[in-house]
Amino acid sequence: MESLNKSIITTNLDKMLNWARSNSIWPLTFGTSCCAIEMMMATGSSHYDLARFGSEVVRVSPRQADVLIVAGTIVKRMVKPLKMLFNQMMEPKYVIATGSCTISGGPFIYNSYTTIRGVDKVIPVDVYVPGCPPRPEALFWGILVLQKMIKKNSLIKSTNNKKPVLAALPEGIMLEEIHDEMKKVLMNKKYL
Amino acid sequence: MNKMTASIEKIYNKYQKFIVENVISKKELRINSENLIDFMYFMRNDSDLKYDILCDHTVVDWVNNNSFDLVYNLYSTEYKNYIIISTTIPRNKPIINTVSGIWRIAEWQEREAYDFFGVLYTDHKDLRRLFLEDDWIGFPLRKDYKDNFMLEM
Amino acid sequence: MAIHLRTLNEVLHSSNKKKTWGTKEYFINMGPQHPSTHGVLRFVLRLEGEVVKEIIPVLGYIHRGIEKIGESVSYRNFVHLTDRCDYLSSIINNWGVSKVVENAMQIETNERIETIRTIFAEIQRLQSHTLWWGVFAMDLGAFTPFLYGFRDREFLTSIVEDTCGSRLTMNYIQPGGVMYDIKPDFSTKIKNYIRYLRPRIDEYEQLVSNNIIIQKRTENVGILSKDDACSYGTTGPVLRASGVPLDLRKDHPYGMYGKVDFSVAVGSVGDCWDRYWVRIEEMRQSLNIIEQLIDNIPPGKHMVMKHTAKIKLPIGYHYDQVETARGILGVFVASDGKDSPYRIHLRSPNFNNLWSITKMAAGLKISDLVAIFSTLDIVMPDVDR
Amino acid sequence: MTTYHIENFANIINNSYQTNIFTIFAYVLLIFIGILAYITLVALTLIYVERKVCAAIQCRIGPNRTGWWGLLQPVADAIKLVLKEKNSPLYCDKLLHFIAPMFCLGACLSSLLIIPFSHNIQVINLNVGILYWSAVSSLGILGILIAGWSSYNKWSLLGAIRSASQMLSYELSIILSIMVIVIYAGTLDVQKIVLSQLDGWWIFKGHIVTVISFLIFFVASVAELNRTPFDLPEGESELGAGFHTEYSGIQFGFFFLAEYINVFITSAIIVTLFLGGWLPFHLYGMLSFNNAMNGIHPIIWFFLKVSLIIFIIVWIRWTLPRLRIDQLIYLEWKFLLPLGLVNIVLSAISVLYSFHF
Repeated sequence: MESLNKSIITTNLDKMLNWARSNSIWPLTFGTSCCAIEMMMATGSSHYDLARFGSEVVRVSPRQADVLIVAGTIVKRMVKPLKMLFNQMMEPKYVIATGSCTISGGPFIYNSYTTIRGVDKVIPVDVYVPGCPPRPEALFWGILVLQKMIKKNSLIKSTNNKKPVLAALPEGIMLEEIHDEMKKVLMNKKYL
Repeated sequence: MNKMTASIEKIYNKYQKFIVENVISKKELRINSENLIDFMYFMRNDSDLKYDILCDHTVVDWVNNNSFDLVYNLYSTEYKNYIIISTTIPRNKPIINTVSGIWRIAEWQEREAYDFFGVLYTDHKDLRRLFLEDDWIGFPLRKDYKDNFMLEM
Repeated sequence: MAIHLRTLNEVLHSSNKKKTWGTKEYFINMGPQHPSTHGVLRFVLRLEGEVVKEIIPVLGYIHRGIEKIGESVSYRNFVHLTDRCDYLSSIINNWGVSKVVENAMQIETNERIETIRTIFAEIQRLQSHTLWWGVFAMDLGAFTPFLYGFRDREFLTSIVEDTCGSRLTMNYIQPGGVMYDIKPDFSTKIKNYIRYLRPRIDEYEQLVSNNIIIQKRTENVGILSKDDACSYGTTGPVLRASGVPLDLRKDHPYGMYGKVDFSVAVGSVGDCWDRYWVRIEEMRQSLNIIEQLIDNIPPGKHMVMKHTAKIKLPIGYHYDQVETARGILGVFVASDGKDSPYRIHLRSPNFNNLWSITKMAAGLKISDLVAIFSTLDIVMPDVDR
Repeated sequence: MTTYHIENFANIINNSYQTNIFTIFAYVLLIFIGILAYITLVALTLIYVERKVCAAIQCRIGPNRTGWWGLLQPVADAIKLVLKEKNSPLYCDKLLHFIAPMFCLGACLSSLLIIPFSHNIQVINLNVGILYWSAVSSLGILGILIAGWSSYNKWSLLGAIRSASQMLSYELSIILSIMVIVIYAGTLDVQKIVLSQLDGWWIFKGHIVTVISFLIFFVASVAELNRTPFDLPEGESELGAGFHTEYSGIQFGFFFLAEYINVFITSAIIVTLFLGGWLPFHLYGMLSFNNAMNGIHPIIWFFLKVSLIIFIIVWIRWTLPRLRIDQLIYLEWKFLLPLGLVNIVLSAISVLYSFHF
């Protein structure tokens, strides 16, 4: 089986299947608190259109969804439904944790008797998108990173060592693209 | 008694003799817990009081003098003023009569008070936990609530 | 004088009456993850065929214990938590907490702060209503208004982001003033936006209000009579739609609301259509208010207190109310003189508006339940706190 | 007036070769491959068209990252759906759960046979074409019912019962409006119906009667396709994903495919019945204009008209909200059905006294 992986047929087949799988990721609507609004902005608004990247069909039932975008704080009572939802999703499935509440509990870490400090204690997470709430562009960056991850690992030899990637905004690059005013603000120091 | 507003004056003259304990500030009134229910009945149905919205019902846990403070906040849409009614009940025997017969919203505000503080309401239609699981041990918002899940600052 | 504690299973078994003939009733779980429950609210519906016999809302799926956290956090930090409660009227929530602190400690804010606060409160109301209009139409099946609502909201969000620095959780109004001063081009941007949004609202009316299907699905559906609305403790657009003209901005004017003339939209029947119409009317009133204030923002300092000044409220109970996009937000503080409140309680408008659905939607169909629930405009983290 | 010589595959093969088993087997194989290729082509283009039109209505861009202008987006969706894990819930009825998508797809595939693309491009020309179509297209209800019942999920059962009641009742008004055209054309054979519109399309020739039956047919077919404003079975905001909640992977793909092929077939039937199938667009008395129109091959005419109807159906989907279940049934039984019956009586009278020109 080892020699088969390197041959031209499987690598090209891998490339084609990965291309198909990465270009049509269908998200599952799962928003609990404020990050849900930013997720709705990203998937369902004309300014930031997630349909360009092929994930226009926002499915409601976990059976047809590929990626579970966890947006919002997860509390003790929500653990059982979240686990059930994750198990109901069909392989191959991915999880994007958006927002600092999902990554680490956010502003509710201290003195809270219910918030779960980070969703990776409940379900395995593939991509973390920091921010409170993260901008829709940050969510796109998370999805693009997920697409690169899908393209990287090969289908035939299924690698299940999914290393979670921190999708923080790299310094300087995205700022220019997001808004020109942002650049203007950086230029003249008067407002800072 | 500092400067009393018109509505408190009306209450004070009409029902002072057998209900009102004392008047704390121009917006606040303290009554004893036995005759809470008929005082609230008067507040709602009296012609020139007409407090028809129970805006808010909270509980304050005074640990050091071992008592719960029940705070009712009423608003009258006709005379457009609100008033705070508070009463105290002992911490070891937190039982009081429900007001859900007068205002329907009280049913769920009292369920929240039971869920967080363990205050029991007599002849309440559906007294059970509101936010937490049914098998949750302890009442979280009490000052002496210990939970190793909570990280201290 | 009987105290009878019950659990959810008891409630479900007790209401499952044995029926020999006819269709057997069954329970269905409109569970925590459902597109039309605006967050994580779980309805246990007792259905007979398509007709909803009884609704049992189950909460707690986003209960983070904000009031417990509030007891160990200073007043200035608690403002951050109120953002995450009702994230669609976050600036007005901040104003609620700041108002309690300022009244308790008799802090006098100048004219400039009050106008900026009123303008941003009205902007936040517009943001919340445009989003509500989109989600309302999507719940009734039309997907496109959802996109139009978000498009108009996006322009407003970028204007707010210029001054407050964040799109959704602003924590802009602090006790003693506002965090940053407004930019010089702020009023021109707002004026352009007002010219842009006014015809848009007429377009909304055309697309959704004049649509015969929407009218058929909302008229005389989920009627909340006047004394029912008061008895169920509903406030804001839900109460005004039932005919009770209670609006804190008019009855107890705070900020610049006393010096601005605007009308309060009051419905008559109290059905879904009135609640829809009241909010559309409120959008237009918000535009009037902003228009009257935007031209004469007086000069002055934007922050009266130093950021490092310690805030200690005098001992006793303090309570103050603010009119958010969904109703009255009351902040009740029991203070024992320390710098963090002994007990802080948020009278959340969504929590009190939610329970009237158990009365309104009993006996109607599932589609009516969805329509009524989206006219109540509930934001779940504000219910669970 | 150009006369078209009626000829189609079935006749060519029957009279030229003697019918031994191999030619018939080859012919069936050829048709099978032809239909499959045709289906994937039509469904994928329809998925792409729907997404782009929806994006245009909602002033956004729509898929444009995969392939040029997003053309390969449906291909990527299809491949991904094939790769997905097949789901069979624990307590579900395994066989029925597996068969349900086949029913839906089978129903619309078999109704492709009688669609007259042009005078000689038609799989088989039954002389009871329209009757066959209305019989076969009601098989789709069976597929949805089995899907809803067998996936052991209260939500999908609710969706399935809703769709069954909706499609059954709208079947009536479809048949009533077909009968109006059959009374006018005097035949059930699809080719002859098209040819009867040589001197004028039915929608113009039959005055008010056929216009009413066109509207009834259009409304009823939108309801038959479960599309807004009648998409109650899988109303996202009420029932979640309706009857295909428990389906994933290529089984969900079959439902997706069946929906879009049904859209194509119903618009094809609308075109053949009311808008003169593959006949070119003629204006009365302008000979030079008519001759110019004949230059374009009939199949192009057919696809132009079909795409017009499809655009209207997609346009309706993204503008109108959803009806409630009792309003839906009220609309059919209390309004469309009586209107259809009256319409038939009017058409009979107008044929008797030949009001139509």
